[in-house]
Amino acid sequence: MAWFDNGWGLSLIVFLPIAGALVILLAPKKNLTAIKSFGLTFTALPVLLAAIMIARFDYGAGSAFQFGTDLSWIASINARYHIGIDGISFPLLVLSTVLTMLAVIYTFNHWPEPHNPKAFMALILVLGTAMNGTFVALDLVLFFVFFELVLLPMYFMIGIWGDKTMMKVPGFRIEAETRLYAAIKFFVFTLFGSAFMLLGFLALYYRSGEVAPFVRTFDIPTLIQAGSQGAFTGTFAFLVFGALFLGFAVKVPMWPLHTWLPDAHTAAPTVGSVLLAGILLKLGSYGFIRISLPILPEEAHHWAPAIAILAVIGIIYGALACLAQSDMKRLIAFSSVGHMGFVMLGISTLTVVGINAAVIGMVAHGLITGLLFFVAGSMAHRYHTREMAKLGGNQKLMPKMGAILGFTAIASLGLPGLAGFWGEFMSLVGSYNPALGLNLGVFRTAMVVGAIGTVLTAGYMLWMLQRVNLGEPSGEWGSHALVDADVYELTAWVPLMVLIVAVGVFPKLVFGATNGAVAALVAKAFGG
Amino acid sequence: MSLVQFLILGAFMFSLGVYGLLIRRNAVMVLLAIELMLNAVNLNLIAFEAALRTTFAGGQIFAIFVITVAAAEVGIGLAIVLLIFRNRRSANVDELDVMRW
Amino acid sequence: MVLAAEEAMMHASDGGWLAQGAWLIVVAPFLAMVAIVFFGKRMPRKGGEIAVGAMGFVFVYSAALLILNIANGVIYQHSILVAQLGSVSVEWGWVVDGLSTMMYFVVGTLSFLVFTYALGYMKGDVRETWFFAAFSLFAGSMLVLVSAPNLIQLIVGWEGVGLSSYLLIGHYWEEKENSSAGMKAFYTNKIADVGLIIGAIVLGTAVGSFRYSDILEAAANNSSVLVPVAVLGGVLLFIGAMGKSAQFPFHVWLPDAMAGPTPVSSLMHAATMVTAGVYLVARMYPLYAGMAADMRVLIVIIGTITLLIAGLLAIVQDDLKRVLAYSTVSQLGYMIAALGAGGYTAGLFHLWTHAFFKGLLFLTAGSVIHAVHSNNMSDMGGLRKKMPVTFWSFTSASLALVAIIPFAGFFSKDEILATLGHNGYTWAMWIGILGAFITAFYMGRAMFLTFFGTYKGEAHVHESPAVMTVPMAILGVASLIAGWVNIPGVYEGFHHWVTERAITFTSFSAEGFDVPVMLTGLGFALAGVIVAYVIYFRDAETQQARDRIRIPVLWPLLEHKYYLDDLYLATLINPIKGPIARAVNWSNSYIIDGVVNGAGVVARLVARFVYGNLDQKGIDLAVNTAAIVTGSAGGQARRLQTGKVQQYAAMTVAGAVLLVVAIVIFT
Amino acid sequence: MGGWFSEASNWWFLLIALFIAFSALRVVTATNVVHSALFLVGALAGTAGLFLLLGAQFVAWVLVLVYVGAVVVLFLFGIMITRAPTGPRVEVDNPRKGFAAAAAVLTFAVMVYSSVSAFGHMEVTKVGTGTATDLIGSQLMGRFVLPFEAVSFVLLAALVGGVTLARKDTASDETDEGGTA
Repeated sequence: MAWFDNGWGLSLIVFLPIAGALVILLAPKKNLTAIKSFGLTFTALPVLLAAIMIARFDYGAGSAFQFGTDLSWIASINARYHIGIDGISFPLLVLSTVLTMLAVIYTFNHWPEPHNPKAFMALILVLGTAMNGTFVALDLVLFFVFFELVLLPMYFMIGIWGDKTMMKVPGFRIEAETRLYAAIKFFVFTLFGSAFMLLGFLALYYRSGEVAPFVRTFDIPTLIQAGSQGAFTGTFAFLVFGALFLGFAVKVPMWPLHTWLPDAHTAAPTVGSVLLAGILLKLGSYGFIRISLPILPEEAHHWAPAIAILAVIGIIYGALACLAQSDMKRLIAFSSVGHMGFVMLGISTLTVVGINAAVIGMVAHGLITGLLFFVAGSMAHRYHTREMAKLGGNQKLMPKMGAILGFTAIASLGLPGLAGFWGEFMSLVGSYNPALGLNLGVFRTAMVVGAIGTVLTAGYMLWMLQRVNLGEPSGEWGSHALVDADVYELTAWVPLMVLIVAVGVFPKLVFGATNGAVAALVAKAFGG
Repeated sequence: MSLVQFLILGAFMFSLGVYGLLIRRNAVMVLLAIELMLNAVNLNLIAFEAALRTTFAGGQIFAIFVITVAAAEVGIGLAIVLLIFRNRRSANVDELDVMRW
Repeated sequence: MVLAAEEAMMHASDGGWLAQGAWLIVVAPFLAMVAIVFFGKRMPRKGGEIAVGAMGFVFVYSAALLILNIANGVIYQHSILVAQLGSVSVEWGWVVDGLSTMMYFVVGTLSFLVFTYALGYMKGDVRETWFFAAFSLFAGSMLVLVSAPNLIQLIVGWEGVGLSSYLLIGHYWEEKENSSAGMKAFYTNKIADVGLIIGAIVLGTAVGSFRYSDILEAAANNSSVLVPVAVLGGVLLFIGAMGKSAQFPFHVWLPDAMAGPTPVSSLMHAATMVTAGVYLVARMYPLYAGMAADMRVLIVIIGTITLLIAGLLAIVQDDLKRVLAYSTVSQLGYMIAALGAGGYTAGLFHLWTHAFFKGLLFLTAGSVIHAVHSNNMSDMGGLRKKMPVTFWSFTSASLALVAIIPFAGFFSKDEILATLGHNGYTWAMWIGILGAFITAFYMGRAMFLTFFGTYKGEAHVHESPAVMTVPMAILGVASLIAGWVNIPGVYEGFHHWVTERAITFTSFSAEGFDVPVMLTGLGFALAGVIVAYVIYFRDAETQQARDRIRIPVLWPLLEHKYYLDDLYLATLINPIKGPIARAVNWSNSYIIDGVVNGAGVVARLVARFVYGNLDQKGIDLAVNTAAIVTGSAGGQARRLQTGKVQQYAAMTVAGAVLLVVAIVIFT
Repeated sequence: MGGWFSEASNWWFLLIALFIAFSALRVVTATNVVHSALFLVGALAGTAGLFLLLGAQFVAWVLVLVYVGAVVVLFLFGIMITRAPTGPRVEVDNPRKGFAAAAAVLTFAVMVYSSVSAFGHMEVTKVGTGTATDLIGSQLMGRFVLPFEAVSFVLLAALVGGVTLARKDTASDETDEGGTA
C-alpha cells in the first residue's frame, strides 16, 4: 500500500471524477445506462478510497499531512504539485466524495430540463474533482486552480439547467431569466473575490522570497512555518489578509457579501443546490482555516473581532430574512447564511474549541442543508411550485418525504443529539472564551446574540414545517398523483440521515480527526 | 522612366480598390475590388524590381506568389459567397450581420 | 470530585452491576422508538406494545434502582468520552444517585402506566404508530436529561424533551391551532433555553468542565474560579428551568399544550417535561445553596407569583384540562419556591407526590373526555355513577392535590409550607397557604361540575376499558400512599433518598409537624373545598342555575338565604372570579402573551423590512448598479460591432491611413 | 517635365496608364457586374502591358493566363450563379459613398506623398533588359522553394475547400442544379 500512501490514493480521489467526465464525453449520447454507470463508478471509487483512508489515517498524528506527495509542477514560479490531508481537511474531503456520489445517484431519476444527461453528469464529475482538489491542495497555485475550477461547472449548471422563469431585478425595471441572472451573479461575485485572493497569494509569494529561507514559494506548509515565526506583519500582512478575506468571505458567504447565494441556490437545479450548499460554501471557510489563519496569525488576531461581528450579523440577519421568505428553496438558502455565520464565529474565536466547532459545523451543514435541498428539490419537482403559501399538508400527501423534511429541518435548527448542534454550541463555547487578547466584550456579546439566533432559527424552521408539511392539503393537490419518495431518492438521502444522527450522537467521528490538527494549528499560530 | 509614375498609378488603382471595397453591396463586386487592390500591389512589386534589379528577381517572384494566392482567395471567396447566397437568397454583404455580438 | 466521592463512599455503595447497567433504561425507549418506526405499522397494536414493553422494562429497572438506593444508598457516575476539543470534553454518561433514582422511578412508573393507558386511549387514532414513536422519544429524552452527569448531556435531553413535546402537542396537525400550540411550546422553551445554554457555557468554562460533579465541587469549595460567575451562571440556568417548568412569565405555553392527546398532557405534567426545570434546580442545588440570600429570594418570588396567578386562572376555566394545566403551573410554583427557600427535600417531595396525582388527574380527565367527546365541563356533569372507577380515581387525586390528610399532597405541601416558614420566608408561606385555598376551590369546582349534578352532554357515556381504568386505579392508590414516605417525625425516608448525593450540602427537612402551619394549611384547603361545594354543588343540579354562577348575575343566590354565601360571593369570590381573574387572564393573554406574540410580529415586520428594504433595495442595489453600469458601457461599445464587414473594413482603412499619416508626420 | 516626354517608353506608359485608370474606375463604378468584371480584365491586361514595359515578361503572361483566363471566368460563373445584379436598376452601392471616397482619396494622397518623397529620385531600367525566365525558375526552385511549396499547398487547400463549401448538402444531391462549378 505504499503507493497508496504516497500520493496516489489522494490523486486518484481527486482526478478519478474528471477522468470519468472524459469517459462520459466519449460515451454515446443516447446510452443512458452507460452514462449512469460511468458516473456512479467514477464517484463511488473515490468514496471507496476515502473509506480506505479512514481506516489508514493516523489519528494520533492528525496535525501532520498524510497520504501526500510533493512534485515539481511549474518550476519557473516554484509552484508544486503538493497535496496531502490533515485532520482538518480529511472530514471535508470525505464529505465531498460522499455528497458527490449521492448527487450522482439522485440524478439518475431526476434529470433537470433541458435533459442532456451526458453533459450534466460530466459537469457533476468535473465539480467533484474541483472540490476534492481544493481540500487536498497544499500549494497556493494548485489551491487557486481548483478553487476557480469549481466555478465553471456550477456556472453552467445554473445557467443551463436552472430555473427558467422570468424575474424582476428588485429596484430596477429590469426583467431577466432567473437562471441567467443567478448564474452571472454567482460567477461575478465569486470572481470578484478570487481576484483579490489571487493578489494576496502573489503578495505572499513575493514576500516569501525576502524572509527565511529566502526562496519564493507558494507552498502552504512552508508559508505557515514562516508565518508562525512572524514573517508577515504590518501593513503588508493587513492588506494580504484583507484580500484573502474578500476571496474567502464571498464564498462562505459572510454578510454583507451573501446576496449571490439566495439567487444561485434558488435558480440552480437540485443537484446544483445540494453541492453548492454542501461543499462549495465550505471552500471559503476552509480557506480561512487552512491559509489565512496560520499564515497570517497576527492579522487574524486583528481581524477576528470584525469577523465575529459580521458572523453574528449574518446569523441574525439570515434568520430574519428567512422569516420573510415565501419561497421554500430561498428560505433554505438564507438559512445557510445563518449557519455559516456560526462557522465563521467559531473560526473568529481563534481557539481550539471554536475552530473545531467550525469544522464540525461545516460537515454538519453539508449533510443537513444538502439533504434539505435534496428534499426541497424533489418537492418542487412534484408540486411544480416552491411557494410555501400554495403547499401544505405535505405530510399527508407524501408521508415519507414529509417525515424526512421534518427530520432535516429539525436537524437544521440545531437540535442537540443531531449533527447541527455541535457546531452551534461549541462555537458559542469558543466565543465565550476567545483566544487571549481578543476583546471579551465583543465576543461575549456575539455569543449572546448567536444564542438568540438559535431561537430565531427554530422559529423559521418550524414555521416552514407548519406551512409546508402540516395542515390539510389544499384541494389543488387532490387531483395530482403525487409519488412519495422513490428508491433513488431514498438511496441518496438515507446515508445522509444516518450520518446526521451518527455525527450528532458520536461527534468524535469528526472531532477525533480534527482536534489534533486544530490544536497544533492554534498552538503554532497563536501560541496555544 | 521614373519609378514614381508606376507607384502613383499603383496608388491610384489601390485607392479605387479601397473605394470599391467600401461601397459595393454585392459580395462578388467586393471581391472584384479586392482583385484590383492586389493588382496594384503587383504593379508596385514589378516596378520596384525593375528599379532595383535584385540578383534573385525577388519582386517578380513575389508577384507570382501574390497572383497565386489571389487565385486561391477568389476560389474560396466565391465558394463562400455561393454558400451564403444559397442560405440567404442574397449575396449582399450589408445584410450579413449574424456575426455581431 | 474525588474528595467528595470518597466522602460519599463512606456511607453509600457504588450500586454494583445494577448501577453500571443503568444506561439500559436510557437506551430502551430509543430502541423502542426505532423499532416502532420500522416495524410498528405491522404490529397488531400499531407499535404500542413495543413502547409499553420498553417502559415496563424502565419501570422494573428503576424500581430496582430505587430499592437499591433505599436499602444501601447508591452514588455512581460513569462517563464515556465521545469527543475532546482542546480542553472541552464531550461525554455521554449516566448518574445513579438519590436524586436520579427518584426521577427514574417517577418517569418509569408514570410512563409505564400512561403508555398502557394510551394503548386504550389512542386506539384507532389516525397516527397511532407515530404517536407511540414520539411518545417513546419523549420518555427517552427525559431519561437522557435525568441520567446526565454533565450539562451538555442535560441540554441534549432538555431539547429532546422540547422537540418531542412539539411533536406530540401538534399531534393533530391537520388543524393549525394544534401545530401552533406545539410551536408555542417549543419557542417559549427555546427562548428560555438561551439562558440555559449560556449558563452552562459560563459555568462550564469557568470550572473547565461541564460535569456536575466538578461544578458542584467547585461551588462547595467556594472555588475562586467559580465564585465570580456563580450567581450569573445560576440565574441563567434558572431562566432555562423557568421555561421548562412553566414559571411566570414563561408559563403561557403550558395551557395551550393541551392541544395534544390527553396521555401526552398527563406525562408532560407529571413526569417528563415540566419537572425538568425543578430537577435542574435540584441537581444544581449546592450551587444555589451557596448563592447570596437575595438571589435566592428571586427564585422564591418567581415561585410564589406563579403559584398565585396560575391558581387564580384555574378558577375561570371551563375546559377541564385547562383547569388541570393551570393547576400544574401553580404546583410547580410551590416546588420552585420551596427549592429557592432552601427546601431541597420539600421541593422534590412535592414533585414526587405531584407526579402521581397530577398524572392521574389527567388520565381521568382523558377518560372523561374520551367518553363525553368534549373538553368542556359545561358538557359534563353527573358522571359519578356512570364512570365509577374514573370518579374514585379523580377523587383520590383531587384530595391529594387539595392536600387533605392523609393523601399524598398533604405531606408534601405541608413540608413546603414548613420549610418556607422555618427558613424565614413567612410571606411566602402565607401565599402558599392562600394558594392552598385557591387550589382547593378550583379542584372542588372541577370535581362538582364534572361528576355531580346532571349530565348535559350529547354522547353516550360509558366507563373506559380496563386498559385505561387499571392504570388509573393504581395511580389512585399511589395518590393516597405516595406521601407516606416522608412523614415528619415518623418516617423521613424520602429525605434520605434524595440527599444521597456525591456532594454533601445542607437541606432543611422538618423533623416534626409544625402544627399551627399544618392546621392553617389544612384549614384553608378545607375552606376552599367548602366554598366550591357551596357554590357549585348545591345548585349544580340544573344547567340554569350553573349558568347564573358562570355569568356573574349572582343575585338569585342571594335570595336563597345563604347570607354567608352572599358575603363570600360579593366580597371575595366575585372579585376574584370576575375582575381579578379576568385581569390576570387579560394580562396573561395581552401583556405576557402579547409580548411573545408581539415579538413574533415585530420579528416578522423587521424581517420584512430588513429583507425588503435593506437586503433587496440596499445591498443588492449596489451590486446590481455595478452590473448595470458595466452592462450599459458594454452596450455603447457594442454598437461598434454591427457585424457588417464593410464597416469593419472602413474602420480598418481609416485606421491604417491615419497611422501612416501619423508616421509620415512624425518621422 | 520636358525631358520626361522625350522618352518613348514614357508615351507607352502614359497610354497604358490612362487605359488602366479608366478601366479601374469603371470596375468600381459600373452598375452591371458583368461590365465590372470585363473592365477588370481591361485593367489587368493593361497591367500586363506595363509588366512587359518593365521587362517582366514571364510575370506579364502569368498575369494574363491566370487572371484573364481563369479568375475572371470564375467571376463570371459566380455572377451568374448568385444572380448578382446585372441590370442598372438595382442599387449596387451602399449609401456611404462620401466616406468611402474620402478614405480612398486620403489613401491615395498619403501613398503618393510618401512615394514621391521616398522614391522620387529613382529610375527604372529601360525596356529590353528583361529578366531571364530561367532566373525566375531557378530561384523558385532554389531560394524560394519553401514558400513555393507552401503556396502550392494553399492552392490545393483552396481547391478542396472551394469544392467542399460550394457542394450542396448530401441530402439534396439529387436536385443538383449543376451550379457547383
